[in-house]
Amino acid sequence: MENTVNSLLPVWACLASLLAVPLIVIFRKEIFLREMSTLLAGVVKLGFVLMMLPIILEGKTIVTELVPGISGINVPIVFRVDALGMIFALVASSLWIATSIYAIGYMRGLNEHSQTRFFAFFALSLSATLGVAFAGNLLTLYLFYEMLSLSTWPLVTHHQDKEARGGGRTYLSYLLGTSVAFAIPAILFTYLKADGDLSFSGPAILAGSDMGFLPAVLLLLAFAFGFSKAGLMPFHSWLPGAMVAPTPVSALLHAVAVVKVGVFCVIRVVTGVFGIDLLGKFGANLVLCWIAAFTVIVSSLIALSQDNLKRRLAFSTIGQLSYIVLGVALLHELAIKGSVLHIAAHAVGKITLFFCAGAIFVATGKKYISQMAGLGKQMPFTFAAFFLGSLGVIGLPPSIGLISKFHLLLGAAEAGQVALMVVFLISTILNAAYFLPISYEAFFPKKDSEGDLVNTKFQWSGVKEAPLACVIPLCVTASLTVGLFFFPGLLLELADLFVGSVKP
Amino acid sequence: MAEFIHDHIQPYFNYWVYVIIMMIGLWALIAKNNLIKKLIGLSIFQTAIILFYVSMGVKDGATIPILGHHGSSPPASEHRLFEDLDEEEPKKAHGKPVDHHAADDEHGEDHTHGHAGHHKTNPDLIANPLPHVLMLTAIVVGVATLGVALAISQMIFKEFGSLEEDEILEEIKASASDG
Amino acid sequence: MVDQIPAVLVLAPLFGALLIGLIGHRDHRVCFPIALASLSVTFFGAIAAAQHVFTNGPMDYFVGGWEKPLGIGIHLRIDALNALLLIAIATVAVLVTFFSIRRVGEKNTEKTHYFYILFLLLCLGLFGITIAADAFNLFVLIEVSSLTSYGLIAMGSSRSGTYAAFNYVLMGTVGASFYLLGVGYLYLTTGSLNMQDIHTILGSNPEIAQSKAVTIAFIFILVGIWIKMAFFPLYGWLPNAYSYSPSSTACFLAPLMTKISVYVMIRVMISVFGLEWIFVSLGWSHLVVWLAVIAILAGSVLALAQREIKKMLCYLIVAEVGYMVGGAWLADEGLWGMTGALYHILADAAMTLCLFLAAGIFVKRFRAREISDLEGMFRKAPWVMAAFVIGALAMIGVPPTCGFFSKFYLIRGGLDAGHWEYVGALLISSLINAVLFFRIFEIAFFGNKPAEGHDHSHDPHETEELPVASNEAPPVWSGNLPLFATAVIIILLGIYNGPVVALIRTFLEELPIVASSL
Amino acid sequence: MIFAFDIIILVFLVVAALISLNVKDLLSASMIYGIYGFLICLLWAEMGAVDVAFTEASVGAGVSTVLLVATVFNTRRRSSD
Amino acid sequence: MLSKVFATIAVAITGSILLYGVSDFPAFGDPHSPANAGVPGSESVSLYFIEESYKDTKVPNIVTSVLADYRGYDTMFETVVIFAAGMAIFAILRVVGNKEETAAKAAEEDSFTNGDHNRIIVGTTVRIVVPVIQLFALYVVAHGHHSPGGGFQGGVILGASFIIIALAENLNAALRRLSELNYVRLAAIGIFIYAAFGIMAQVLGSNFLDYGALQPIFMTDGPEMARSHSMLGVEIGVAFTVTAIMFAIYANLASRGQLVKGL
Repeated sequence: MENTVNSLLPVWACLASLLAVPLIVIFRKEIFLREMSTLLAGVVKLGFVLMMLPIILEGKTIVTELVPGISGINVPIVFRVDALGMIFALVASSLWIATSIYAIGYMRGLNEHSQTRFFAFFALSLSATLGVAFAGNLLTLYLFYEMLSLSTWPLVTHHQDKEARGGGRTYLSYLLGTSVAFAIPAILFTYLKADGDLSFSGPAILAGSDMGFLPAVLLLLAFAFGFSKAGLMPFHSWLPGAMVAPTPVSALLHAVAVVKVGVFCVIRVVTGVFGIDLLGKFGANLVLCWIAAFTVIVSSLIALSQDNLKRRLAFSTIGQLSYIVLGVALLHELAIKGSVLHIAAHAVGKITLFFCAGAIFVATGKKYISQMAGLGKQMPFTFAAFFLGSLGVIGLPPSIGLISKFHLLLGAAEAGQVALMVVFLISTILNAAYFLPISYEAFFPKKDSEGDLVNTKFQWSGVKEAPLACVIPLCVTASLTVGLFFFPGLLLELADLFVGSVKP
Repeated sequence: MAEFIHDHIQPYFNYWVYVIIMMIGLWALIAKNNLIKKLIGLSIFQTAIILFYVSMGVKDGATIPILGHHGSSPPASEHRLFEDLDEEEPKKAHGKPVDHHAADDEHGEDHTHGHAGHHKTNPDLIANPLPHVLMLTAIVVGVATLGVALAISQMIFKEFGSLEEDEILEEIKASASDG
Repeated sequence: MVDQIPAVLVLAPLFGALLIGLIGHRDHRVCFPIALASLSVTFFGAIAAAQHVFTNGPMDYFVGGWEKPLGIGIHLRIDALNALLLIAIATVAVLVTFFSIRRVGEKNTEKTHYFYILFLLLCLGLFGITIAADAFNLFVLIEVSSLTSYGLIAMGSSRSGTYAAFNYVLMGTVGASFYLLGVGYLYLTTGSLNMQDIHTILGSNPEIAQSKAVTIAFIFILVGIWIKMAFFPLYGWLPNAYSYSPSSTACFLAPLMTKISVYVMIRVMISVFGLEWIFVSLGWSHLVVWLAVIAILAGSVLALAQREIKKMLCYLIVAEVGYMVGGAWLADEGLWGMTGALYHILADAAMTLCLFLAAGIFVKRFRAREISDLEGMFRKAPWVMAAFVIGALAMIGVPPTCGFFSKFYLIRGGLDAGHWEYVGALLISSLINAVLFFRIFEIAFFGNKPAEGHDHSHDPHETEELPVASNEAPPVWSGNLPLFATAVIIILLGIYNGPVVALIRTFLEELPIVASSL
Repeated sequence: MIFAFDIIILVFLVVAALISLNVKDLLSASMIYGIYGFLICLLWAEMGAVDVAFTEASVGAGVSTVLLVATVFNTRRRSSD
Repeated sequence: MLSKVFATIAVAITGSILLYGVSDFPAFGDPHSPANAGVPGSESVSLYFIEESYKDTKVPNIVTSVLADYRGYDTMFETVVIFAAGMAIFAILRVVGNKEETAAKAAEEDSFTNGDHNRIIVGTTVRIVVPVIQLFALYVVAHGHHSPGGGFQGGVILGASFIIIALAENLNAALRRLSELNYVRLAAIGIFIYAAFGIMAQVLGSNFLDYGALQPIFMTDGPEMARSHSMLGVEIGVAFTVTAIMFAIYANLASRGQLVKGL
């Protein structure tokens, strides 16, 4: 059905950051070289991904068999790059470069310990992320999924204090626990049902199977909860817990890599394992829809009540992830397209927000929103970027968020799910309610009658912008949020390609 | 009762006793408190298995598995004290010309019996050698195990000053709670 | 030349041991080269044998040339079932030989050569067990391996170790005696000791196969082997015996002894009684699988309760044995459970070796015996810890390590056979293992947190060699080399599970049971 | 083999085993174990297993007893059971 | 107490299973039981031994021929078991003490007349008896082809003769005749002899332990006599190992691994 290209490019793209690990370790004493090797790996990686782009745009897929499978015995480990994987890889690898620069600034700014370990595992987790993006079958997907969980643990617990310990514990127990308890049985069930074929190429794995409503729903839920990186409630609390990590980690991993891997897996499951036909036949998708909708609303409400900026961002992330899940679960072309776009849109938007949060922390050491009033004057770039990022996440023009949310809304409408449409709208309002005041307060703090700040504790004299290495990336990602609104062509094309390939 | 003994105990007497001895050994092995006693129990346990094997290879009225000593057919029944008990068996043993010998005769000259100058080996009259061979090995293994176990129990005595299991366990417990 | 390999496999370690016996007392430094040389011969022999088996089919070797009628002489056989195992044993043996350099007899080198003699004889025993096709010969070789392992465990034992060794002797002897008794019952009913011969006789004489004596023979052989492999209710001897023994000994015994016993069980099931007889006419599959479930859960939970690293690993072995026994007894139509069990023998050997090597290094270099002693180990010995992590991940069952794939096949078998309890136990034990090992990682990771603001990343891992190092301490490479090799093996075995399993399947698919439905 | 002889030895065997296990003096226990060994050796001979009997006489009755005695001498002679 | 309950349960279960099986056995002493005559339709191994072993090996003692030839591989490992047990005991018990002290003690107890006068009678008797015992042991080894006995039994008796010396005089007296170094070597050499016969067969192009292939070496008429001769050689090897290890086990156990004084 599809024309495939055999190429080692996906392997190289994946290896680029993996090979950086030994380099980073070797140069553990030469800080400059160590950081350069991180950056270099990022650039090389992006280069490889970009080299694959034209092929994908032609409508072809790239397939590489890493470990050959023997029919009837084992499942091969295969890379297969399609439009969806391409979008994800593009997002991840380009944002990695930004994050690396940011991380260098951040870690230097705070004079953190164990930086070598930090960069090494950072590179490792990026490899895992690309592995997920390029996974050609369910087993490969799972393999890199787990690799990501494990390689990010040292990052989450980087501070090695009591809080980090607790956060790390929650992080791993949720991710590993759900994957062992739900994902593995689900994969095995699929494996048995599909007679040993777990490949994503061709029609969906279970497309032709005779499955009742209940098994289908249970399997779907097992997958959705098993890949708990997607943050569906009630298996979401690892995400706020993981916020103990240094900000670059939160930024890249918990706005881009890890959580997106979760939703990416859900998209793969819905489109590649079940297929739109099978799910649509029973309406099994609606169960997932409502869980996602519930998560969207509840997480937004929780986010409203959070004062810790990073925690607020975390709950916001949970909600945004459920948008994507919801979109794909609607099974409507436009909604899926919206989901795919939202991966990119949310990634750029949220990473900007996290960068800003980190920059504020580096500059002032403040973590709580209530302490940030009036900071806008001292850190104009940061807060301007924060504003743009919030726009992107809320879905207001001029930001790429508008395009994706628009597609999602349209999809919900066309699918005839008015109630879900309302959910989208309500949550957008909530998003606005918890993001916009932050920027507003920063620039226009409440003043009493004499023109002084209400809260005299915060006299921001002497506070300056964070180091340049922190500010530049956040400006770049903020401008990306806006830029993609004006030039969304590439993303739209890729999303269309993907939707075309899964269309019933 | 007598009938039961005749049918079930008497033909299997050796097997019954082997089970009894084995159980005595096993019981001592688990329940005895003294390590040396345990080892004696272990040895008894092992000899029971040997008894079982050797009993398997016994043939009524047969002689030892060495040719040229008594290799010809001895009048098997002369040893019998309980003639009535197993009168079936010897008849079978004597009466049936064993077919395996047809093959021997074809060979013409018979190596087997050239040695002591008798004519034919009736395999029913020679005890089965295979269990004997196996048990030679088992005995050797048994004594080897006993030696190693005794060496270990000497070490235990050196460490704990006792060979009583309960005392040793108490010592271990005490030292565990100390450290 | 190739056809002599079965004999060479056992003769090479034998001659190594004899040579050390003759000249080893003069200078203990000759022991290691001799041991390494003889084990290398075996290693290449095993590879050559495997190659031969997978291209030309099973190798039969009749010692003394007594081929016909079957059973008068001793029959050795290498087929697809044991060829892979031979390579595994040889690999572990060679790696542990490296590990044992200057680790044994540190107090007085006078006993070093005894260690190597016993070690080589133990290898010999394991090779012999693997290739034996004669039920009684198997017993003799089980005794060779048992006696040597008694000696090895007792020789360096601590205070409570001697008592553990004594219990091990008792249990081991009872196990072997039960096996011998079972063989006796088989001989009583079939008149043969050759496995192949017994199999044919049982197959062609249903009235013998259905007799009580054969069933009892099976029970006793099974229970005997279960004692040897520390299967659930009979596991009591293992944790103490292994955890108190010297590192080099534990590193060799832990990966192999139980696994070999599992192999013996599978061999007896397949080659002596036949799966059809066991699963169809006996039909105890459910019972044994339930026992295995209890074994898995009990082993995991008990492991969770331990404070000592080695003891914890020992209880994990108990759980792993449950995996394998359960897998072998799943009786699913495609024998995927059996496949998983056989693959898990190899996988588990690798991961247990890895973990025990790491534990041995911790004890030796850092005096870290308890889990709490591991504080900050990621910083003190990052590489050792990395290998430990790989082993642990395999134990948990994270891809792409071999532990994941073996569980995958086992679960597949469980699902096929409808043994949900077994599948559940596997998953639960994976979770428990995860908790167990992440607790260790946490301790090792969080241990001594460096002061804020000070970049410790410049620390080279020179701290890896702590002040313990003296002239007599084993060289660092002798511990690290086998450790890293094992870690790599774990990954490779996992990634290339397909070919390995394909080889196992070639054997299993020829069994009649696969064709007929159960 | 002679059935009556067989029975007599077997009965003695059981008795010897029981005594050996129940004597409190370990030295006596070892010696009675030696007697047990000789009885069983007699039994082998009676069953036609002469080689086994020979081995049992030298090993089971001879060396095993000596080894037991050697250990008892080096440890403690009294036993609680 | 708990162990007694447990023991009773274990014994009850095992015993009842075993007794349950007994009723199914072929009657005791039945020459046609499967163990003795095979099952119908397949050739009986034990009948083969009884009928053919003399033809194959020219050894009248069937047990010896089966032990050393047909199942020679087992017997080799049986010897290895002994060897391993010896090594295990050394590894466990052997205390490497102060050599000078050992020598001093040895000198002190040099003469059996020293001190304990009761030993005169015993010692003298033993001195007379031991050569006879050793001669008998050699006879047992050599005559294993024709009568009960063989390398193992002979070896045990030979080892026992050293044990007697140790018992009657003291351990050092016995160790002077067979020192620690020598008995380890002797044990190794014994198995080496055994294996060498097997290897020679391999070198001559046959399977391991195929004594028939040694015909050119022994220059016999047929493979049968070669087997017979090789068996004798093998038995001698077994006797070496067993002698050495039996004595060594005793020496270590009796002296708690110090190899001085003894009991």
